[in-house]
Amino acid sequence: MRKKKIISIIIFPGSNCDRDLMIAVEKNLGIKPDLIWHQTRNIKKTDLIFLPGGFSYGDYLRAGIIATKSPAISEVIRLSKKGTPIVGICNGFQILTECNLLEGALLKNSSQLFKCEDVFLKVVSKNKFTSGYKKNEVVSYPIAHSQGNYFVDDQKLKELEDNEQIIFKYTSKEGVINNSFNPNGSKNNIAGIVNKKKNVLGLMPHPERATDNFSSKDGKIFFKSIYEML
Amino acid sequence: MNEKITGKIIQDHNLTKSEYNLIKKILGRIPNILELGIFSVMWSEHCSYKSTKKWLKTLPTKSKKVICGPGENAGIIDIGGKDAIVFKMESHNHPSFIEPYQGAATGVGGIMRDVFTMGARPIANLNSLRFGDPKNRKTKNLLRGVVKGIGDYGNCVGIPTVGGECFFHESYNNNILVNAMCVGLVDKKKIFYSTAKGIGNPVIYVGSKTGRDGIHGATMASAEFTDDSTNNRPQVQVGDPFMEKLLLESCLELMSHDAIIAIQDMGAAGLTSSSFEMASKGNCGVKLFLEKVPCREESMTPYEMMLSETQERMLLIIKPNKKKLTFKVFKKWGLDAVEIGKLTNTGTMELYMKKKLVGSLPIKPLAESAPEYDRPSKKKNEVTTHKKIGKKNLKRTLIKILSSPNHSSKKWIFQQYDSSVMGDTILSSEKSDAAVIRVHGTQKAVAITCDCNPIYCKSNPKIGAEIAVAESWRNLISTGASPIAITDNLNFGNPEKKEIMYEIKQAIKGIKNACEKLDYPVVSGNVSLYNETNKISIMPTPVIGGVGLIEKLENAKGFKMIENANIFLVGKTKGHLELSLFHQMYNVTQGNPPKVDFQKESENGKFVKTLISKTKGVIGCHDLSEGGIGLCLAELCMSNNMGVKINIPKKFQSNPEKWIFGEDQSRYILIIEEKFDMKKFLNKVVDINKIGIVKGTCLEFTNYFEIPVKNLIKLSNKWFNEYLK
Amino acid sequence: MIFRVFINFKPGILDPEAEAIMQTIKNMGNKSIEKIIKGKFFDIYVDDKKDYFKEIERISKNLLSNPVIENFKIIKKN
Amino acid sequence: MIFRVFINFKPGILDPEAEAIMQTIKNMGNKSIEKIIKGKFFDIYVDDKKDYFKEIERISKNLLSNPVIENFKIIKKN
Ligand SMILES: Nc1ncnc2c1ncn2[C@@H]1O[C@H](COP(=O)(O)OP(=O)(O)O)[C@@H](O)[C@H]1O
Ligand SMILES: [Mg+2]
Repeated sequence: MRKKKIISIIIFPGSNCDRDLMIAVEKNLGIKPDLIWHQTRNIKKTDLIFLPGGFSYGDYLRAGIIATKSPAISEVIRLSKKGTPIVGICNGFQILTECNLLEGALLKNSSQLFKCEDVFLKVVSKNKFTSGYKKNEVVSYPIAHSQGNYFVDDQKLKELEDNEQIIFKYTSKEGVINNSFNPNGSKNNIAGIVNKKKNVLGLMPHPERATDNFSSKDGKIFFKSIYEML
Repeated sequence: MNEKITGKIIQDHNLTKSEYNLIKKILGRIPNILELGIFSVMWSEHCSYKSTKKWLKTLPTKSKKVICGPGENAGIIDIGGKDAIVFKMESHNHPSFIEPYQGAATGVGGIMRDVFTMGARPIANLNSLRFGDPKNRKTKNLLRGVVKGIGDYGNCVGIPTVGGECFFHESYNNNILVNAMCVGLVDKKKIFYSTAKGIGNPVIYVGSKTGRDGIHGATMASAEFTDDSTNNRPQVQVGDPFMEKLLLESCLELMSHDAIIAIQDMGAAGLTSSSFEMASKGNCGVKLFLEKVPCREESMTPYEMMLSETQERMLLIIKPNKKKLTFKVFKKWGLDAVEIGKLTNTGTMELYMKKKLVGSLPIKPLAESAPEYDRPSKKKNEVTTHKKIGKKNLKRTLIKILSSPNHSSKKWIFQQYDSSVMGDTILSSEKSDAAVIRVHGTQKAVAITCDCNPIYCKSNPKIGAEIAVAESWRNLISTGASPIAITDNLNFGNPEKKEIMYEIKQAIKGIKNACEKLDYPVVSGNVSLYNETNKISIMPTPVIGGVGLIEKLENAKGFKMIENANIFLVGKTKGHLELSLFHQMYNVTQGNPPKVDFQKESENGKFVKTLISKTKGVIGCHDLSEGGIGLCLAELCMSNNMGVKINIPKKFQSNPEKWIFGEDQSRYILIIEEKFDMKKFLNKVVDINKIGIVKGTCLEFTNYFEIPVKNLIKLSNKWFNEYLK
Repeated sequence: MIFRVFINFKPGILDPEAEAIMQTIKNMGNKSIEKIIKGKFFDIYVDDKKDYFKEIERISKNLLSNPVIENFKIIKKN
Repeated sequence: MIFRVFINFKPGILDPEAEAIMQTIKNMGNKSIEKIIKGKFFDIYVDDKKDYFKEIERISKNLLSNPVIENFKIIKKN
């Protein structure tokens, strides 16, 4: 038996995928996560932190920006520097770019419209967050966002590529990566990246919504990989 | 404040002379302007239902499953165990025409508050939309704004929007309809009502600060439009979905403690209607100290405070010893709650501003003596000339239907809605006849749908309304649900016109009849009248929202097909083409809608429901409605990207259009497992016939025509994409 | 020639976003802030052949702003 | 005192909204339009006790704009 691990989910006013995430963690990892209120000034012990999807602070000004000013995010930044794994999904990804834990920015979708649909993703680099997938495996998760259009300048993009920091790209079912399978205008179809140290992951699609018998089950392996890395 | 009440002021408040006289009689004096304003909103059509109350009372509202019928913020039904479902539909038609984005958004916000006010967590939103002719210059912007408004609001709050309908017709050119439905889940033992109780108990205000938004919104919603009503600008209400989310979470948290005696959202007519309704139900009085009302703008008058329709506000009566706890919970969510008054035993609404009594109104008489009209009605004399329609190319007709605004894919719309948040959406738009939402943490699910075919209603409001009810019932059956109850949203023109009043009365009669026959009561609803501009009225549009229970989630059915499955048709086909899509495609718009035989409806429904829930044979199911068998099969093919081979029965081989496009009621298409032996289940009362199999890549009517499914998909996605490019 | 069109909410219209930004600024430590008004602007570049003011006005009213809830103001830049 | 902060996209960042507006204006018949730049502004009202320029600068950088994609400019209004 392994020692019980601690998984934390930060909850902001306006988070709305916190419950879905909590259930996916419980079901797939057998761990009841700690729910951390955004005003917490001291996150004591945690083996991994999730930033859930939703509309923290109504997504006013820019999605994710206001959340970066909360006490809990200072803690997330501190812990990330110590190597604690951090995963931001959707709004969580937006928060991570806004507080500079991840490169780039998430602009409004090129269509200017919110988009909810099942998309295919290619796992273009493997790392501990995705250890359960084969390299270049195509998986299906839903997306639901209006600001998922990932932008990064060309020099940084090259760095991301050279360091294998790009994890997920939008693709066709067959694995073709091009404009017609890009749901939001994201640079190079990027859907998820990690930081240089590879302990911070951000992704727009929702693996926690792909773990049910009635949806795609591809998210289960994502959570299994997380279980393995703890 | 001491403004003299002139005839003009009375008229501006949409009060008639006799209504004003009644006010004077109730008060025993002349009202001041504040009091007059309060009467006017309380007695507006929107709040008092004065033209329809008499008829609404005739609707069946009870059954073994009904926990709470009309009269509260929303209706409640029992779905077994500790669970109950709260639901209602409401319109935001006029505001959405003036400002589509905000109007639709605040409509969604309002209906969600009606649901969570009762202690329920909203689990699904639906919407029923009617727009004008796509070629009308306003339509595109209205469509864009409304859809974005609905999406942005529900998405932000984190409630999945899972279904609805969208229909274009020139009669809605200047009166679009935006009806929003919300469904919530509540623990039967933790339902909250709006009856104020306990003399001395504090009245608590929480939510957005009051601004000058929507003053007279309730009276506006009851007044006919003229073109210059677009100048009624400052009335626009802006929605704040983030505030709604905070209210939702904080109210549900407070409800888990034993603190709340009564709670009500401030909807139409804001502080006025919420405080009057709560006090009236509890037979008590209220003292409000208006200077305590949180205001967004400076120097707001009592009149403005009482009539403001600022969104995202709630009014609570709490236990006095739970005040601290109440403030603490709201504070946690960043909300300022304020005590703005107390309950009294006087039966009077006493309004104070800085210690001065500025208004005093008897609550019960004001609420209970609201005028109730039995308006005259008369059937419109129409000479119907039945145009004959010659032989038409079947394939081309189907293509025409699929590329028409009303029957092309609504993907552009529903992709803007987050349909999967909360993790319990099993089936949503274009995957089934009704949305299927799991009851959180259980193996049960609810099925939800909303429907209305205004073309039928225009020709015969009674039968049209019956069909709307029957169709919603059928939609629920198709998913494997037992239909339980409905909510309705009655959208009509000006009730002061005899022909319109006739439509209203007939439609209510139709709903009544259908609901009684199907044991499918009405538990909540809404009426929206005066939907006309420059004397042109909308088509009668009684939208029906139905809710049913799927006892075992794994039995839920959608549009699924598998290769080699058999295709069965349930129900009798006569080939009713009058008012069908087939006729509409050739601009023949006269005739009668098909009749519903409720005996058959019931038998066929029970048969399908039993087959789905008691056997493993059913793979998918789709009810038949507009467009008949042809459109139904096309939808099944597109949803699965698979083909079917269909044999038209001998009887119809000389007029196949009747079989393919006839719109006879009470019918379903079943996709049945290849090896499943149907014989055992055939009975004498239900017509059931095998019509084909799932095979290939085309929709094929053997010996007649075929279309590759990939072309169908392309055609179906075409209209919206081109229109909104 | 450049026209700059400013657009913001009419006074009295609820602006929850401005409210949230102000609250955040306060939380970040600045207490001297009294009010925030939020708006958008468009810089419209046109040729110098004639004065397009009237035309820009029409565009501002019919396209750039939502006259139901917003006001606009046009200035000519250099 | 009022500070007005202007924020707009850095050059090189595609702005489909501005693009779409320009297209619409062209379709509406105006051919003299060369370019459109879209941005937002904030009017920040503070007391007159001291000069808050430095502070507004900090707020603009850390909150109002995202330096990865946006530039800002501050002007003092009367
Ligand atoms: N057409 C209708 N059918 C059944 N019930 C209705 C209908 N219209 C209104 N009601 C009921 O009347 C009550 C008042 O409705 P309404 O004024 O819309 O509430 P709210 O104050 O929340 O806007 C509610 O209980 C509603 O369910
Ligand atoms: Mg209500």
